[in-house]
Amino acid sequence: MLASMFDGIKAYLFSGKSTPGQADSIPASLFWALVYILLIFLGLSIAVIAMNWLERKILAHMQVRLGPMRVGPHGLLQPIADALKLLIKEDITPAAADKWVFWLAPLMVVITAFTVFIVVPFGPAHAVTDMNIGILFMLGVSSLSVLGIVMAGWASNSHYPLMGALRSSAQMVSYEIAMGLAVVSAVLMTSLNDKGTGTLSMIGIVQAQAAQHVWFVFKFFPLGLIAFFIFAVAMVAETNRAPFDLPEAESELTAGFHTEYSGFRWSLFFLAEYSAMIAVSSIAVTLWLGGWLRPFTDWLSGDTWDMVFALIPGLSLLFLAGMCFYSTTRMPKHPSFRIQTAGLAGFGVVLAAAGVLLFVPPVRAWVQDIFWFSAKVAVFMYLYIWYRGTFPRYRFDQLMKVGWKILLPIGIGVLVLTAIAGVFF
Amino acid sequence: MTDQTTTDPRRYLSHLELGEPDKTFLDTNELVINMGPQHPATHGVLRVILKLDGEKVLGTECVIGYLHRGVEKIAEHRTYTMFNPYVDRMDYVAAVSNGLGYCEAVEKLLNVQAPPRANYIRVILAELNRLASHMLWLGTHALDIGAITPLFYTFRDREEVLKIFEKYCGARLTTHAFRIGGCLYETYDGFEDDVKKFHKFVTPKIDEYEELLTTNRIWVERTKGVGSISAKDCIALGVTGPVLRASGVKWDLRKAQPYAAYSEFDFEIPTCENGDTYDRYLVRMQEMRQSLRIIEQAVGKIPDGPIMAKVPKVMKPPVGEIYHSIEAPKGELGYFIVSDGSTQPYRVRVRPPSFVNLQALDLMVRGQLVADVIAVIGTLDIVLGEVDR
Amino acid sequence: MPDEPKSPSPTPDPKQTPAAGSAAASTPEKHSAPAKPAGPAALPWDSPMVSRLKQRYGSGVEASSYLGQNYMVVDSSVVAELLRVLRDEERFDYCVDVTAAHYLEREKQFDVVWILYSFALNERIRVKTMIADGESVDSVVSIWPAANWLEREVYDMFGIRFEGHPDLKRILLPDGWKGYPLRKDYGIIQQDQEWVQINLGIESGQ
Amino acid sequence: MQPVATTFFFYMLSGLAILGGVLVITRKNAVHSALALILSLLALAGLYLMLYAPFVAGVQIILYAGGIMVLFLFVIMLVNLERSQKEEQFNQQWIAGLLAAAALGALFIAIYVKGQKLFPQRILQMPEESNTQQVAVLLYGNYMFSFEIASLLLLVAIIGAVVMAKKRI
Repeated sequence: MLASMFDGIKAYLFSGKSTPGQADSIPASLFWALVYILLIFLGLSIAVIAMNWLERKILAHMQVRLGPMRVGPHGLLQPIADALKLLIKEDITPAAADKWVFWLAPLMVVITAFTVFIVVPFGPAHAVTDMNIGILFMLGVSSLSVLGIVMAGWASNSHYPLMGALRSSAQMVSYEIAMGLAVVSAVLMTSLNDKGTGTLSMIGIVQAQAAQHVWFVFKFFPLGLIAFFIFAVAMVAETNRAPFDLPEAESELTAGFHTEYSGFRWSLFFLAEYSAMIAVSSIAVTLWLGGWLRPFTDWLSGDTWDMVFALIPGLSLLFLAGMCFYSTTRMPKHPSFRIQTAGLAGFGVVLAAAGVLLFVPPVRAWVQDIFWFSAKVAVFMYLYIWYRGTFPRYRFDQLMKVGWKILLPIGIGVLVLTAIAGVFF
Repeated sequence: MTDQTTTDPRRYLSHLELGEPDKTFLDTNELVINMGPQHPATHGVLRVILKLDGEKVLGTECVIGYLHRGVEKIAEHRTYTMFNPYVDRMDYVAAVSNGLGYCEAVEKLLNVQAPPRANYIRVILAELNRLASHMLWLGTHALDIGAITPLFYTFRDREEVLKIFEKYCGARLTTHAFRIGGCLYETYDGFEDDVKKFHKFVTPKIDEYEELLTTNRIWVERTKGVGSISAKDCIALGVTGPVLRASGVKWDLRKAQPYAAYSEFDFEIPTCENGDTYDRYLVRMQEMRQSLRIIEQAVGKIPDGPIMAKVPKVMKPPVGEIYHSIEAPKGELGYFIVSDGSTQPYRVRVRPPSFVNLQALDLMVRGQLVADVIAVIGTLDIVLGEVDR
Repeated sequence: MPDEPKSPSPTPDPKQTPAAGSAAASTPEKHSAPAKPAGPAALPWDSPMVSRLKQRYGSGVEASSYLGQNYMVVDSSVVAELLRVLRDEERFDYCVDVTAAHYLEREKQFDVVWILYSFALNERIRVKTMIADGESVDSVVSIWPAANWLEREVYDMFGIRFEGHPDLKRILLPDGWKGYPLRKDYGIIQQDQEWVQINLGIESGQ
Repeated sequence: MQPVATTFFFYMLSGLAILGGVLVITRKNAVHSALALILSLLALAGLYLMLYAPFVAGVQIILYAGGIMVLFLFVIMLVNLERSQKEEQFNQQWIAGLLAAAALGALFIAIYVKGQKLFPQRILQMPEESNTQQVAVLLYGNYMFSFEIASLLLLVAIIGAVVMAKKRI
């Protein structure tokens, strides 16, 4: 059943350059698209839950403390507890708030955060659809999330969330330009292959990198790297994270735009922030780090290396399972912890089973792309948390100065140089 | 019957001749806002009224007194020894220094000298206290500017200092460690190696803080050139302690007018030039290292002998008045005691460094941005218990 | 910068001089026990600076030193000018503290004390003047800006007005508070009933 | 290649666009009308997608909905409009408005019915390849010169804005 499902998707995707719904019959492709959308939703919420746990634990260990340990073994059930708490908490609408806009704002932010995933290519065949304006669509939708934030600030009808909303939207608008320039220079590199015409579609970009046997981050050596660096900085600012998280900084005067929200609506903003982080990192991975391509396809080519790399997904899951079993031995012996140790051991077993399953050849081949793509995105997620642990906060004017006076000129410079380099090499 | 809460904040700023923000069609109204008294970044109950032109601060006015307990009035109804614990409650972060200042002032009044062993113990505990106070300052200051991690590092190390205090005098924060005439408790056995172990433990830790912040680009950008104050202004405004030294004045009471056993140790006084938040950060980091140096020397050669001078049980200092001040972690902490020959002091006046340093806030913050006000309050290292007494 | 500190060793004063009622506090006999041997007395303090000041202000200045700490008792009419001279000519550029003490039984009830320090000389002196209740003193904020809040606190606690202070109002107590706590006639448990009832809404029965 | 979606999508999207338009004028609260404008702009982007102009749809979303409308909301929020919300809509000539609308509608219907030959008979053949490349080639090829003039115009506008705000910095 599994294999047939994927053939269906492949057929749907590869029946000629597909713009939405172009396959043989509308209902069939619609069905597969819906399946994929469901997969994306499921995958994303699991990623957000994992991210929530990871952030708290990694940040804690960076700060000489343990992080959540009480809810479930090593706090593994903490995210679920958080989600439940947020669901149960009372959802207050401020009295003089603009009800309709207040209700719409979190929806707007979440919709934009999720629609970005339509074009994210988890593999040559694994994407909801392959729009030929992939990148343009992603930038457009991510610019819409500014509206959600501005609406949230306005609707709470109090002075500080409004100022916070204006500040964060000003920040997002100004970093969008730097981001756009970096993206353009990456897209420019795609057009330098033999066919001569570049492509905006995400799958096309990764295929271009495969065709040119180089990841764009290493192409025209310093240029690719600089463009990647600009994007990496701009994406952190775009999602209001780490050094650029001024708007909801508690020690500043203006509180964030989502102060008036509570309960489930607030968790929507929370959900949207994490999915925006994942979306923006997946753009970076697709554009510069060769999407689903396994690392060192040229240096360590040859099927022995292919085999090694193919085993890595299974090995990593087994390693995690090993970690779980090791920590079960170190769990306190007190009887009240017995359930937790059992739970941890069960989790370890599940991971081990999944690990072993990944060694089965057809599954191994299938999971390669998704594994490498999500591994690279995970690296970015770790970077986000690392920034939060080490960097103090930028002041608002410094934040704008970095955006306009540093990233923008360098972005234009890199764009021009890439164009020139493209002509000569 | 007007009162701080009901009066319109603008009335507070009326006496300062502040410039009017230039009106543009976008400006709805120039902003006079309250920061505090319940604000995460004001260390305790401090209320700052800011007059803003957009983001720039035109002028500030501090409204204090929320933590006023009338310590000086209570002193007039307590005997000298009974008043000793009250002194710890003023600057609760550096309680040992408060106690040291008060005991030495009364000893001077009684014309009594504490024995050398007591002086050594006092120096060790005072320097440990300076370390703990600077660590707490660094943690909260970095937190205000956004760096979360130093807070946990500094509090973990400060815990070690508090353990030593607890072992010595039973209390961690308001220690009441000294008595008039010397120290009451003999050092517990193992005190010296505890302090030595602590010394070995903390020295690399301070480099760890430096590693995290000193060359951190955003930290430098958020602190360099912020809230700068010149040496002349410092002296005119009576600002003392690390803030004064960061502006270039090489003055420390432990060197200028040595008390306890400070004249027997060699240590430098760190200073910087342009007196901004970054220099104050550097000065305090250096001071931490100098304190460690003093502790190391002091622990090495603690003399034997009595720890308490011959002081009558019921003290009746002769009629007269004296002023004695010590170098507390925040600056010059002075006691002006007037005695009328009875067992209770006639008048005790405490000269708190935080109270006087806070005056310089208005000068340091004018023209800066709102985000810097919080950084400047942090760098002044004020404790409201001491400001309001 | 500060030269070797002049060791402020207390003046060796073995001989028991009868308690030379130092000008500071002619204490009432009633609550001190039978006169035990009084401690060190206030010795006259003369230094080139004092002589210059004496020669300029004559009777208004009376310098003495107690336990090694030099202080001057100055007539209230001439004190403002003297303080300015101290800062400008004698380089006492740091005003450590401005405080006061209240002596109920004396006819001039208040002692206003300025504690000054000179970085150049590494020396600290106290200047004292005595004023009656209701009298006011010239503010020294124009000489040392540090005195701004210090004078406000003395006003808040003692009710001594400082002429020429830019913004003389209460600093620690609420604005509407009546009474000056640090005066001797202000009971320790006495509170401003009216303010407490109005603002905190509690019947402040002690 | 038959058109991408059923007529249902066409009517839904244009209905949304019209609804947005109507809301823009009837809403008293400025922010509500701005949001309604965004709704109609996005519906328009959907229509472009149906006409196989993905590039134009993308640009529409980025520029109009993402850029210009955000600035609209900025201005609306900075200049607080409590006063204007209280006032009744003073011009009472909604009857005249209706008449004008009806006349315009009649005119359109007349053109549609009479001028059959104006409209092309056969349905436009949509290009196989995604036409973004064609747009790019045209834009930077034949119309290079006019493209540069337009960007010059924008530059002038930006400099004007900076000079106007210069007083404040």
